[in-house]
Amino acid sequence: MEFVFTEEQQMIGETAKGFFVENATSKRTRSAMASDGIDRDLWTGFCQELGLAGVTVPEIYGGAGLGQVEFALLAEAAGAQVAALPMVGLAMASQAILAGGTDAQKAAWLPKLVSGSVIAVCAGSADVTAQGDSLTGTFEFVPHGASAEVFVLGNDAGAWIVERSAPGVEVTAHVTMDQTRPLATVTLRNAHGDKLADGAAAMRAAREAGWICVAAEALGGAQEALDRTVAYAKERVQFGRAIGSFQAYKHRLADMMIEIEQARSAVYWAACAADEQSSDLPLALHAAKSFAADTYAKCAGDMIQLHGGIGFTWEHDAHLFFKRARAIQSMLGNGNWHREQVASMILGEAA
Amino acid sequence: MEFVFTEEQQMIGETAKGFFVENATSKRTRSAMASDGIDRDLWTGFCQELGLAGVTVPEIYGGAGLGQVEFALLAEAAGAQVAALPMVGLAMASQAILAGGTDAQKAAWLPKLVSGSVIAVCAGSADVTAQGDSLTGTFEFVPHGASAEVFVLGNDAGAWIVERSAPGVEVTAHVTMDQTRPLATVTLRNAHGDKLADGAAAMRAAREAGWICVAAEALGGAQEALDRTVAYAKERVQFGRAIGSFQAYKHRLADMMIEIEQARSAVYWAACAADEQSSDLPLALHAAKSFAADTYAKCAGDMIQLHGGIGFTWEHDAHLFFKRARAIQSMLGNGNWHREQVASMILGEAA
Amino acid sequence: MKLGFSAAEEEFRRECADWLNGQMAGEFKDIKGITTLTEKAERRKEWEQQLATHKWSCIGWPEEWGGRNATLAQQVIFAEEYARAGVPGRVNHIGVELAGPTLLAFGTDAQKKRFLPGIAAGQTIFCQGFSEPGAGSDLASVRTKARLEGDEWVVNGQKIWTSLAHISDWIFVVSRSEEGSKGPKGLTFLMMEIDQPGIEIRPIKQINGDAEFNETFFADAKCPADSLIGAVGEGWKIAMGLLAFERGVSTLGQQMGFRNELDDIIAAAKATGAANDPLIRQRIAKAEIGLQLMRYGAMRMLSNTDHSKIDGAALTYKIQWASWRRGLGELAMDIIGQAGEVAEGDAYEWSMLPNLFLYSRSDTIYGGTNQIQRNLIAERGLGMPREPRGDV
Amino acid sequence: MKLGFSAAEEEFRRECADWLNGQMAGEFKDIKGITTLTEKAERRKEWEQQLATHKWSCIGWPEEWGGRNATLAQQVIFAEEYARAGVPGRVNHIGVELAGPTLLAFGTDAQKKRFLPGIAAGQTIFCQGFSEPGAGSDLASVRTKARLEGDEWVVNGQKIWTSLAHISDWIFVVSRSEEGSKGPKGLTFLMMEIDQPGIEIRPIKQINGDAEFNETFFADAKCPADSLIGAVGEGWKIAMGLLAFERGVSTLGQQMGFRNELDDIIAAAKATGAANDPLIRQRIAKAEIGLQLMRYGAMRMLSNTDHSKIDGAALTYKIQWASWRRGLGELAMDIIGQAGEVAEGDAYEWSMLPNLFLYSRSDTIYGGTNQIQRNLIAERGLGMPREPRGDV
Repeated sequence: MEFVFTEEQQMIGETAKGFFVENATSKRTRSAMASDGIDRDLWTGFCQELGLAGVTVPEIYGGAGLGQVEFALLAEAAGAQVAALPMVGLAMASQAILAGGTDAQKAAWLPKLVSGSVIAVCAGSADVTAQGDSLTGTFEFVPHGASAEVFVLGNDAGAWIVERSAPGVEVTAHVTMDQTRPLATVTLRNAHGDKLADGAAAMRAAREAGWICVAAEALGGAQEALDRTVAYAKERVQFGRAIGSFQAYKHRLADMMIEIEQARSAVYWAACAADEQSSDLPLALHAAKSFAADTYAKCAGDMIQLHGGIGFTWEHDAHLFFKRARAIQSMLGNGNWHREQVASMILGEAA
Repeated sequence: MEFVFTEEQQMIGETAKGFFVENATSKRTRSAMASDGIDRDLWTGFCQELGLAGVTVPEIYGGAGLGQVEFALLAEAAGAQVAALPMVGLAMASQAILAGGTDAQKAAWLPKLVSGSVIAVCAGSADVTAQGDSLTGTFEFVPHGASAEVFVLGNDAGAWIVERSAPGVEVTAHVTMDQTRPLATVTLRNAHGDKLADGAAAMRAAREAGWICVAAEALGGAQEALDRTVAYAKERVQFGRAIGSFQAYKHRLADMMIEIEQARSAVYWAACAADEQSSDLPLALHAAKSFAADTYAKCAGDMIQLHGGIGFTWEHDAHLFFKRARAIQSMLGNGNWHREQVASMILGEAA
Repeated sequence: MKLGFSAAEEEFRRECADWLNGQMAGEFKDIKGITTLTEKAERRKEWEQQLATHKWSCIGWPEEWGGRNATLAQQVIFAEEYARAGVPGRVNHIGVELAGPTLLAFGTDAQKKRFLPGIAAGQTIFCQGFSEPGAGSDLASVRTKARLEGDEWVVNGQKIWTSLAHISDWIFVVSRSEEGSKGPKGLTFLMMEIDQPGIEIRPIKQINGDAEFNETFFADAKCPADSLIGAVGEGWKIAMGLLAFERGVSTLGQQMGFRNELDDIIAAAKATGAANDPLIRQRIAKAEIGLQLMRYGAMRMLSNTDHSKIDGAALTYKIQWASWRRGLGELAMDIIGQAGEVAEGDAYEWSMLPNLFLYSRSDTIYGGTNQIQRNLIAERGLGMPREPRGDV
Repeated sequence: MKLGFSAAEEEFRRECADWLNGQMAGEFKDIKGITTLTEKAERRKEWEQQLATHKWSCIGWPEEWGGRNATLAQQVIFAEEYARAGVPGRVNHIGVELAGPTLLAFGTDAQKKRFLPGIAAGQTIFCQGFSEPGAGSDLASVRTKARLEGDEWVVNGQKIWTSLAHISDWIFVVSRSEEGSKGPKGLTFLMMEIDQPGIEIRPIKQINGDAEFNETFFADAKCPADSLIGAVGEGWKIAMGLLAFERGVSTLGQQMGFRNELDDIIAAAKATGAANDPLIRQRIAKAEIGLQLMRYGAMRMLSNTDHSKIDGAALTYKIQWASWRRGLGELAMDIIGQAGEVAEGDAYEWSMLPNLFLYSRSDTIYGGTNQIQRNLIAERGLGMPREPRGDV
């Protein structure tokens, strides 16, 4: 029982942090926002130069063979800069294939995903039907769906790898509030899918990885929102005083820190529980997703408020945090849904 | 359209306020708390010397023939001192008899209620059955039930006047958190009731009067909790400064005032809507009861917090406010129930 | 105390409704239902001219200035019927609600004659030059300078958050006219024409993609010597007087806008099925109650004629509506879910509810942040010690 | 990072559980399940003696002082199994958790020998003399005076909120030993025997009807010269060191108490049907999540050995649990409804959940109010300017 990072983990975290602070600049992110919400150079750098995209993928598939704790450190660092990257797609698709794919499927796709040469996303929908390997149905609100070259798509009965280029695959890009992760609608009309060996395991692994990813992003974003506001509080003067000297302002900052520290416990509890496959994993995951998302929303909202007028401008980065936070709150099950899962574990289903 | 008090109303309010500040002292209230939660001298003074107990009762029955706005002013002033009085029993029982009683019942009871010579309470229960005028069933959590000499009791089918002394009436007093309004269980076993002419109208009027009464008490209590905390903030020194000079403290006080001003609008909107029988009366009543009760709970809790350790002692009066606030929150339908009524008006019943 | 309306007032309500509905069904059909501030601005100026012609533009103003000297109840009724009829808000709301009443209270007869008819008719559009980059919530630390040169004021400096400056004709400016003065002393309140070489407007793009606010730069901007309201050095007093008008009858119009937003949310809840979710039901009920309490709070503050005492309803009104509306935006998004994050077209443009979510983040900032509001409430309303100024 | 326990640790867990369950089923059956602080105090002192005899009293202490030098994981396991077995909390928790560690860190060998065995064995019960009537949250403005007269300290003044003073044998007192000193300077930390003519204890009745707190009066109270911990004038340093122990392994024991409270609430929700109310379900889920996050926050702060950096988990822990528990009390009452306002017997005495509602109002006050906590977090954790002291 040791709830601190190992030296290796600390190093990964610091490397990732340094990388994103240096490269995921506001200017580059805004340029990605103006196109499809992916900073391609950043993605290449992350996957190839940094070589960390496959942190959770076994070495035989080109990964590092580490775990969710290490991945959470990366997502936290990327989230802190609101980096425009298909991170959640990578996390979900790679874990799905890893957990439910055949050896051939793993060998065919994981190296490509990990190297960044193929962008993958993953989505589930109850509305999709399969006749053999022919799929028909609609997947709504697929993050970075319009940029993906391959999809891992699932329903209650199974999961399939579907290539963007296959006949019958139609993707509609949407202008999305969070421009760093535009949503798309993916429609399949008798499209060919390559069925995964264990679709249920794949989708479960995808969900878990997705929750950890966005929760860690939220943690990073919330902490960065606090850090930037703290910096502003020291420099901005109103009424002849640094605004950080106003007690009400200080207390708002303290409240952010109180939430963030809990979110940090939640995210790494969940990541570590995933790596150790401990029995409280479901509780940890629902806690992490719901708590970290709410923390981020609060902190990003406070970031705007505590910056005053400037925080409400397009020019300032506060809105990037705010919109990412909102997106994380609503994606992959909203807070009430996750808490209801927790309630069901404790209280049983509602009558 | 003039949402200010008339001169007469202002005078009634000031008279009542002066009366309760002078007479409903902490010492006297605590002495009542140690017995049955009624300050008898105060009640006599209120009913007879002040002559205001019958403010809503027509003059022919010994009242003043005024309305709910005037009554709310009294309840607000009494609530501000957490006066130990059977105010809500008076409000509900007198309105029930007035709205649903025969002329004979009105003539028999209203003058006694108004003069304070008889203490009355009112309660409803779905679990009571009537065979002719013989009633059997249990009424739980009846405020000041153990002190009442006469009950107005109702179920879905009607309402009855039941005398405490009648055979088959059993009253169990309970030690209650809010000792200024102890609860009792009233059990009827084939007890004789004098049926009101229009039980439904009686119980509706009782509920409305009860909601206005406790909402107005809550408003008075919340304002007094704020006023006393403001006084403390000016005098108490910590860290070499009046604690009221700490911005976080100031803002807590401001937050109390923000809620109280809304509660004030709610209470007098509801009282005035009752007097004018306007179409938004149900909305106003649910708003007033739920909002004022929550405001009181917040302000009384803040009163403890902002007094620090002393606020947590028995010796200080803060707990009287805190317990009264809690009692008001839970009695006559809790906040969620009232808000659900509002939701039903707007959204229809939930599917 | 009386909340209902008299028969005469109900008759007045019918008169208002008939006229407004007639207009919106007839000549001004094309502007019915517009909810943004600036859409079809030119047509809306024509509409405001029409209002002025029929003496419906500023009914609370004295008759000699085109008003009807309307009672409070009449003003309430008109505001309600105006919104109910789907009439768009006033393009010149700053002129009608702030500049006009300020002129009525503090202007000379010449100034009234010069400005009021144009304001009433939507011809003289005003914006407000209070905030500065270094003094967002702190009017007393204004640094924009004004000096009298001959028969002209010459103004240099910068204002920010000048809402609607890009469609305005005039701006009222609080500037420092006394060299070396500090705080609320030495300020002067000027009315300046915007279309001049010394004034430059730069729009500020907001987080919702719109640009309703602006930066306004003054470089030797000029106005005639008699453009000042009140006396030289009385700028603080005039500005404070003006801010009090923000809590006038116009709040009722603003509330009708809130009503529309909440009604949209209720409709969305019914459409999505969220109306069956007990958590959403509670929040909608709270929102409804909150809106009603704003209405009755406004009634209290408008009915109040005793200005010798602190008016708690008025003092707490700003933070109340701003916080309420911010919560409303969050409720809206929770009801519509991810669909609310997707724009309808190809542009970064938002329909009413997502826009509410984004835009309402500014409600708790402009016109005094929630933090400043709490200071004011504690200090003015409860007699707490003032926050000390620093000397940085 | 590792959250699971090793096989050896799981074996240790079985050992703990077996021994504790055996005791609670056997010789100490009569105290099993007690949740209050003082019920059957004498029997519980016997139990603490039993713990000491079997070296289970203070397993984290060094072996030479009766401990086991237990690892963090072992301490976590023991705390969990202790609570799980229904063993009552330590009567001498202030001695075991605060005085003991303080002596271990700052005491002389003689002091350790004198106090530690008695503390471990529940024979030397301690209480804490920090707060004063004029200095509730402000230790630096202590006014109780100590002067050295010959070989004795003589203490005069008053302490307040001395929890459990009425059942304690000793009190540690922070007092001003340097005449005219101000703030954190000139303070001295003394251990004083309570049973002496110069010390008077007056219980303070609380809002729940209990009297767990006291006022403690010192009128020429005395203790030998060597009763001071650290040096003369080092009282502030020792007190701050002691307060850090409040965030030690004992937090896990406290959390097990919270677990019991939440489990009671869950049971009540099932019994009343509130468990079917989606609003209650959300709040219970939030409470469960909050408790888990306290547990993992405590693990983080206990695992942390790098004391060169600010430990955010430790710094925010007090306000986190205090706010959580206050909310828990409100949740409890909302679930049990009016029944929670009625006492079971004829006395003003409260069962666990109503008592939680009342008592938890003090959680956000004692040991530094939530307001003070936020100051500390902003100032120490985020480098914000310190609140200026006044000179009133």
